[in-house]
Amino acid sequence: MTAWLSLVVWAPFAAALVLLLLPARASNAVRLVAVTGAGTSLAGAIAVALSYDRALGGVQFREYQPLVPSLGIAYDLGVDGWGVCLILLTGLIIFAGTWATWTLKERPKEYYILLLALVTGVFGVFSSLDLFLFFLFYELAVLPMYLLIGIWGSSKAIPEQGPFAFAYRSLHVGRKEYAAMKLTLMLLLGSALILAGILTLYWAGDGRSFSMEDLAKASISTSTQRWLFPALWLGFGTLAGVFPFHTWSPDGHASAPTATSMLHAGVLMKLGAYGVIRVGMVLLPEGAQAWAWVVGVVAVINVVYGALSAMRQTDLKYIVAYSSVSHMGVVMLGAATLTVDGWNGAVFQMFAHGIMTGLLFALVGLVYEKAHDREIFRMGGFGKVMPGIAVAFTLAALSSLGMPGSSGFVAEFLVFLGAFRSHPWWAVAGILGAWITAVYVLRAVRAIFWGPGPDVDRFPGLSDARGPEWVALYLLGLCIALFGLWPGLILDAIDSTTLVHLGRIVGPIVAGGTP
Amino acid sequence: MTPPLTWFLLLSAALFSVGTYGLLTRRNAIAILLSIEIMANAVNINLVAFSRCLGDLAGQVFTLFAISLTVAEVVIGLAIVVLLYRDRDDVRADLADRMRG
Amino acid sequence: MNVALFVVVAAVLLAASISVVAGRELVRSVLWLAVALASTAVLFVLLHAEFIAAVQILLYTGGIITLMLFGVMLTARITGVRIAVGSAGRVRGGLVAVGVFATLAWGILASQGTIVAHEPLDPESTTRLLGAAFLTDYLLPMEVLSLLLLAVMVGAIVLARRRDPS
Amino acid sequence: MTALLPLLLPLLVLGVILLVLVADLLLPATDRRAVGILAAAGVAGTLAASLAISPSGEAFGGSYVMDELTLYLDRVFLAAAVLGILAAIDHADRHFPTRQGEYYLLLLASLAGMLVLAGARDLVLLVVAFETAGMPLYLLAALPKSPDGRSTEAALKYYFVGAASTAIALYGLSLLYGAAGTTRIAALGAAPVSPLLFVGVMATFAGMAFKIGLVPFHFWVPDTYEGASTPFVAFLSVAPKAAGYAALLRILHGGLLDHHALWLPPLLVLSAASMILGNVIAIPQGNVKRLLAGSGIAQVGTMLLAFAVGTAEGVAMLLFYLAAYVFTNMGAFVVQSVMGEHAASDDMQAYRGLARTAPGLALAMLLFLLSLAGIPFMAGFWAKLQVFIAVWHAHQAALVILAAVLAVMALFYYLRVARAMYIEPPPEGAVAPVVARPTRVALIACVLGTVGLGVFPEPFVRSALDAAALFLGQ
Amino acid sequence: MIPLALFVVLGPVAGFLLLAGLPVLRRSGLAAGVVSSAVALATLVAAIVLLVGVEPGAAPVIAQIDWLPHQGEAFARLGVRVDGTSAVMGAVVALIASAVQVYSLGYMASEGRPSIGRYFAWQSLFLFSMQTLVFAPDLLQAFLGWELVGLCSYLLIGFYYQKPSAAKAAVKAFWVTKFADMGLLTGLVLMRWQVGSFAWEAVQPGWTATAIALLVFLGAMGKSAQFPLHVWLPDAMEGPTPVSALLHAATMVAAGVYLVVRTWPLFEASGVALHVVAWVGAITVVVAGLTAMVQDDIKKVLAYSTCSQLGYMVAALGAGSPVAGLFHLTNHAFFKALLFLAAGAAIHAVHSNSIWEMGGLWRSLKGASLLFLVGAAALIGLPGFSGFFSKDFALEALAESHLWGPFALALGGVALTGFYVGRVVVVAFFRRPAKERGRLHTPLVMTVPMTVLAVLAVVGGLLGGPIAGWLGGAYHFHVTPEGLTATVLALGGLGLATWIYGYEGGRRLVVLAAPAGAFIRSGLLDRFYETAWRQGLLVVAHAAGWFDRYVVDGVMNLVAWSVLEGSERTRRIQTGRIPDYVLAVVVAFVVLAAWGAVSGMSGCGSTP
Repeated sequence: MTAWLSLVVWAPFAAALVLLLLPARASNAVRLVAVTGAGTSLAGAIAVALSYDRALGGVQFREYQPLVPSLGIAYDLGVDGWGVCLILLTGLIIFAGTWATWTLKERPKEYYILLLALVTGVFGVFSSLDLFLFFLFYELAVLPMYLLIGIWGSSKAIPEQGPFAFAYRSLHVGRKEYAAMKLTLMLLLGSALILAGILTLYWAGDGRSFSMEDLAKASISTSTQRWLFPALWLGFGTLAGVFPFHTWSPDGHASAPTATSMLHAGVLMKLGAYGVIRVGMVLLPEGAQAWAWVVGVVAVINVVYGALSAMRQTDLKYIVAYSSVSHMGVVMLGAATLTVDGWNGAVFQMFAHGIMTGLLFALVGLVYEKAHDREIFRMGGFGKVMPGIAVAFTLAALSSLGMPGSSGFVAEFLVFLGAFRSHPWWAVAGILGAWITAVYVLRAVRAIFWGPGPDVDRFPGLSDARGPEWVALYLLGLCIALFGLWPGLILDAIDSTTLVHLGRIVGPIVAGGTP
Repeated sequence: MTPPLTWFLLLSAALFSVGTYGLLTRRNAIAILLSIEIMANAVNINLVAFSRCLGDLAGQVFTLFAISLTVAEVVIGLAIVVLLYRDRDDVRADLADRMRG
Repeated sequence: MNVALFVVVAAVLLAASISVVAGRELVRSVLWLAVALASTAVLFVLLHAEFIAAVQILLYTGGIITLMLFGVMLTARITGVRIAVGSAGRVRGGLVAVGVFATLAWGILASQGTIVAHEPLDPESTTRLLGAAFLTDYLLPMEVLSLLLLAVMVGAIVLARRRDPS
Repeated sequence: MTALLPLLLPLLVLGVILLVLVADLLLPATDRRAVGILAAAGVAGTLAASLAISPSGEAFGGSYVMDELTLYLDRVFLAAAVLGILAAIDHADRHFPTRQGEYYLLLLASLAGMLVLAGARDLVLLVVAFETAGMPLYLLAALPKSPDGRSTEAALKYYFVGAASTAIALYGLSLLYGAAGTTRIAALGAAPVSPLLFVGVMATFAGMAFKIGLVPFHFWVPDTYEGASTPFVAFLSVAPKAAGYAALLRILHGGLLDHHALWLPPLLVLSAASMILGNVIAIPQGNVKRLLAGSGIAQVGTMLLAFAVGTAEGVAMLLFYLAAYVFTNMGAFVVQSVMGEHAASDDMQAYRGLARTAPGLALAMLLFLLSLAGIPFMAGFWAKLQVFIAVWHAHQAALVILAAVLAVMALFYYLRVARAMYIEPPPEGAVAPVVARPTRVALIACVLGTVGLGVFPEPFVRSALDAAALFLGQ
Repeated sequence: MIPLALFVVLGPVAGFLLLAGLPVLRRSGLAAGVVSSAVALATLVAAIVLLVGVEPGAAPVIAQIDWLPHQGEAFARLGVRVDGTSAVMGAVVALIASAVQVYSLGYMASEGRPSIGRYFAWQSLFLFSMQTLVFAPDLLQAFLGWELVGLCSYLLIGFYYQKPSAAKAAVKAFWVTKFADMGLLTGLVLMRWQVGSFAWEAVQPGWTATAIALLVFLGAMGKSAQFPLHVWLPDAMEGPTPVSALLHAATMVAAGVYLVVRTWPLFEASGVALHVVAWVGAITVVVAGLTAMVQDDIKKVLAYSTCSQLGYMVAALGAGSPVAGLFHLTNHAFFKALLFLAAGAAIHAVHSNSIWEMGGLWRSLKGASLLFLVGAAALIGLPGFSGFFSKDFALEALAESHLWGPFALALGGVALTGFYVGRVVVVAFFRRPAKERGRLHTPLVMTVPMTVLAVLAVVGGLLGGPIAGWLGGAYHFHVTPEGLTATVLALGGLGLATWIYGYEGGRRLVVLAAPAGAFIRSGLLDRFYETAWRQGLLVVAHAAGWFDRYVVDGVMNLVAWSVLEGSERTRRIQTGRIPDYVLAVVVAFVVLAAWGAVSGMSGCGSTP
């Protein structure tokens, strides 16, 4: 069996290496190599998704090779239902992302190199079974962000108010360097916590190996689990945008260039959530159960608080960024319910939200590129001039508010089902959050695309999407509709894996049992 | 009967602290070198006293090496002080504070 | 008898050291240092370390003092007026010095009994044994020391000379 | 003759010293560059020899031993020396051509001292070797005689703090000798525990901690690094620290490991203080050399953590950390020496837009910075990780978390340099800095070392573990 | 049976995909309209054949495919269910939709080519969503159809997206209905856990039945514009008139009623729910009736009239008779669609919505006026017209269920209906026009569907029996006291209106009633929602956003700032002066020595 996973993981990295050799001037060749890199991993991801045996379930496409035997670290790749779904998501987003940056003029070579390195990290995380390899790829996924935002980002003046205004002046809040630095430091603080967590896990499993399967079998004392789970939850949660540590996400995404924020909001935040569930909950069952209600409550805060904050923003990128925080709350809510529906919903929401945010950020990038403005109330009537973008934006907006027929609905519906089972008022709060999302999302659509025609003198070069830009729109738009109508394509793979993992926490679940 | 070991140790400790006092308060670089000499001297007394008490020769060997090390140190000190004098026409130690923070 | 001698020499030594440290005039301080070193030599004799005393006199009093005098002359303006030697932060220095002495004294007094006294070597043979030791057990430190002295000499000369030969 | 086999490496260095002296005499005053190359070649040969030979036991009645630990440390010293000399060739030839012969002499003398120190099992030999390693560095700091007087001021500060510490160290050693009755370090353990013994231990530690640059003996570090010539600082920032740790290993681990519980707490306090204050010093710095000085103090704090736990694993990880630190820190200083030369100032602004004017140099510096910060795929990551594991294993979890958080905080100032290089645009008409051939060789070696240890740390970890296990007799 | 149903449901979506997928077709103007209308008509035929094929009382035929897995096998399925109710409703929807689409060929002719394509694409999508809702085998698929219908209403209301008022109306409609849908979704989720499945018949007596029923009804209130969630319907008139006819008269707003009919076992199991439904229906009848009296825009009058008539259907349901509800629903669909289309023709001709400007249409627009009058008669419930039978049946049900409060309100409503319909008819058709107009002409493609609807508006009454049969109930016309009083009241209202607006004497009375009119027109409820939105949600959002940026973020920045300031300040301890450095060394030495001495003391004498 060919090493599919290694192909998927290392294809972008190989492309990045090839790019290193290319002269910076050959911009078309650079773009071509980048796209082929992303394309191969997408093709690999699709192949993996299709040939993944749903009935058999469990981990497939296994590749094992010892790396640092003295510490028990091995190059151990393998994909279960969740991994398949998330790898497919990453493949889609990176492919769309490389096309979306077609018109980047400033230093495209370095940009693509960093982007491809970042995505290699993400692929690696989703497909690695060795906890240490997981952490190495995790770091690789987080680091390029600093340069990506720092060099190609865009700044936005944040007025200094509030109790700590004096700190804002000295830190130049709102500038892209501030956002890049804040993002990197917070994520790495999270990763420091994760490293501590992983090491404790390593010893709790009598320090022989880092592989998740052995650690899952090792019996870790309840008291250790009780304090270790919050550490892992907050460590990974920082990246997943868990409530008090989410503040890097709006600044980071708003300052990042298009493809970076597509990749970051679309995929990297799922890394955090995947980490919490796969490493936090699955390996620490008692810990998960003890802290489930805290995770749930914070998730609910995330949903409602994120939605409300998004409503206040008038900058398009900040609206989408805050909506990501809110939707990641839905993911964490699903995870906190510890029910089959909840987990299915959580993983599917990662997938659905990834595509939806990817599309939204691609569109935001396009609008910004053409209108050079992000304040939604200054724009208006763009629908007449750019119908294609308007339709795509509305589709993504509908998916984010959970319109049936879009993948967003299926995910949120499953999460609400699971949430209702464990804590009814969580589900109600989540549904309220969905409604608030509907309010600010459609308000944005109305402000930008509807209303009297665009005033040409303020926005001269308005036009619909051109050539390569359509790829991202069509690809992701179709996915939203496709997985909205037939979620089964991915959902049954997720379901089979949920049974296995959840079984560790709430006792064995017989297939087809009571809800 | 020679005085007990403790007296010598106390004397050496006293000398050592006098040397420290000189080290901390003296502004002239060469005066500081003198203080360091006194501290080294205290060490030597210590060593010889121990050698005598323990009846072991190593102490005296140590003393000889200590003396020569201190000599080497003073040589370096003077060389640098000469350089300082040539730059600043004065050898006050606390003059040299242009690099800080 | 030895005790009385020790007390006298110790007193002289302490007085000389204090005046070196607290003296107002640099050259006088150097001279007081010479007195202190000399009295240490006497102490060594008291401790039956005659060879060390000889080295002390020869090396310290002879070498170091002359070096210091040269240093003083090189770095003081030719006018020959008394070179004032100020001192700053006396209180701070004094406090710390007392602290040092207190700690060390406390350390010494607290561990009175631990060091067991052996019968001392007979003084005549120490010098011969010393010579033997330098060439057998402690040959390596001797060689390393010689390398150090060579390097220091070369370095000091290069630093102190006014013009580089070129 | 075979009795001297254990001393092969110091003798080889002695040979190189003689070669340098002779070459310095014979070569015309104007063209002394060859001396540097000769010195570099000599030390490189010694390094090759050190890689080839295996431990060859004791000499001089056990006062010197060439065991795994000594060999490992010797390799570290020799590597640092080669890189130091290579980096200095161009700099010395430009700034103090007439004195460059003496520069290499002093450096090699210090190297010889370190090689002997690594294997010293006798207090007298240890202190002499320690001083031989230390004293030439004062002179080296002053050698450039920089017109603005900064090198003299740097040397002066370094000297006075050094002299005070040496006096304290000697006093400590005298007490140790008194308490233990012999100068053999191995017998130190047998000495009855008394306040005097531990005052001696602490005094010795204080005396030697100055050379490592631990807080509160660190005050000279930023000023000396700023004033002295950068290639020398590259050597100064690594080799003496390793020498300091070698001495302390011999005394505390070699001699007093049985009283580990007694000397552990002060060391933990110092390591925490160093980590915290090191970062605090580095954060506001605009001058890259002072920034790296601060970062050095923090790194040394982390090393002390591994040293203090007193387990074989801790010592091994300290050794590995030193190896990684040689390539990473020296690399960073070599790049800084090139930039300092190019922009005639050590300010961070010199790095603006370097990624575009000199991508290779910028990438190298980025690698070194990331390795210092402990980012995966770099030597620094494994070093920090292994130390964390060892310390965690020795039940010092709180300190590990503190170290981890400070490592993230450290990323702040490392990334500030990266930002200057990659994000800020180059000033108009900025031209790529010219990198002399020997400096380029040194840089490439550092990059290979940093990335090599980062991607494939296994062999180095293995040899460090063996060295430590055998040394502690476990 | 099943293939027919599948065609009825999936036909329109094929049309939609054709139009959406092929830009060339979409931009071809009326050709797109023809394609979409053809598909609609085809589904109408299929629906009628289906309706005929269903024997009353037969077991429902269900075909489903798996949709969402749970623990290995599917708990959620999609498919079609054909039984009496769904066939009837399917036929009605298909009929109205085809009529409107054909009518639109004429009405939308003047629009730009791409927007016509867009219009018909969304019309097909709407038909598909409605049919999914109608033929849904369980509440889950009904919810999917329900939401898609809401989406189509948002798109169609906002057809003239250039107009800011239309944009606002579309979004308002969506938000209000989505707000109500929250209730439906919660009900759905509650049903999953309490009852185990979403099937229509699944009922678990006790509090769960009441809870689910009320939640479903909350959803229905939003879509069927019941008080207090009816505020979006008048604004929805911003959309083109055919859209108002289709969605906001016949099909979409009726979805709520249909849903209640579908989940009848739930409502039957809980008495409380029925009472609530009855009262809400009755109140809506009166409130909407009163507001309709003072509207000047003909479409707004018809909108409020729809609200009021929906109130009747809901009240009938509350009275415990789904047959009455459904019967009135079908009749109402015919005559209200007719009224809207006729009004559309009038507006099309007069180019203004205000009834005062229409004046004297009777003479200039003979055909449309006649059709409008037929619709008006059916609306008022004049004997012989369909409205009479179904409204009478509803009143009868209310009387039998002894819900005297709602019954009284319903009767009052009849009078109000008579009055406002009379007002519109008199003012718009029989008063002297402000300015003379020649004979106006409505194109054939618009009059044909209207005539079909007119016929049904008259004949509709006869459908009572068959509908009851399909629903398993019984109905045969008989004169009832309620029916008589209702007719009297209706005629009274009509007479009053003609007197007031037809003759001089009445005008003085109008001046007297002006303040009441102004008060009602001011729309107390609208202002309440406005403030709720402005003061409530926006302020909370503002606070949350501010809190996030300046407190949560502020703390983060404060920590960063304090670290920077701290390190800047501690930099000063590096004085650069040698005595300080040496002092540090010596002090450290003293501390360490003391520490050593202490630890030495503690370990004293313990030779290892």
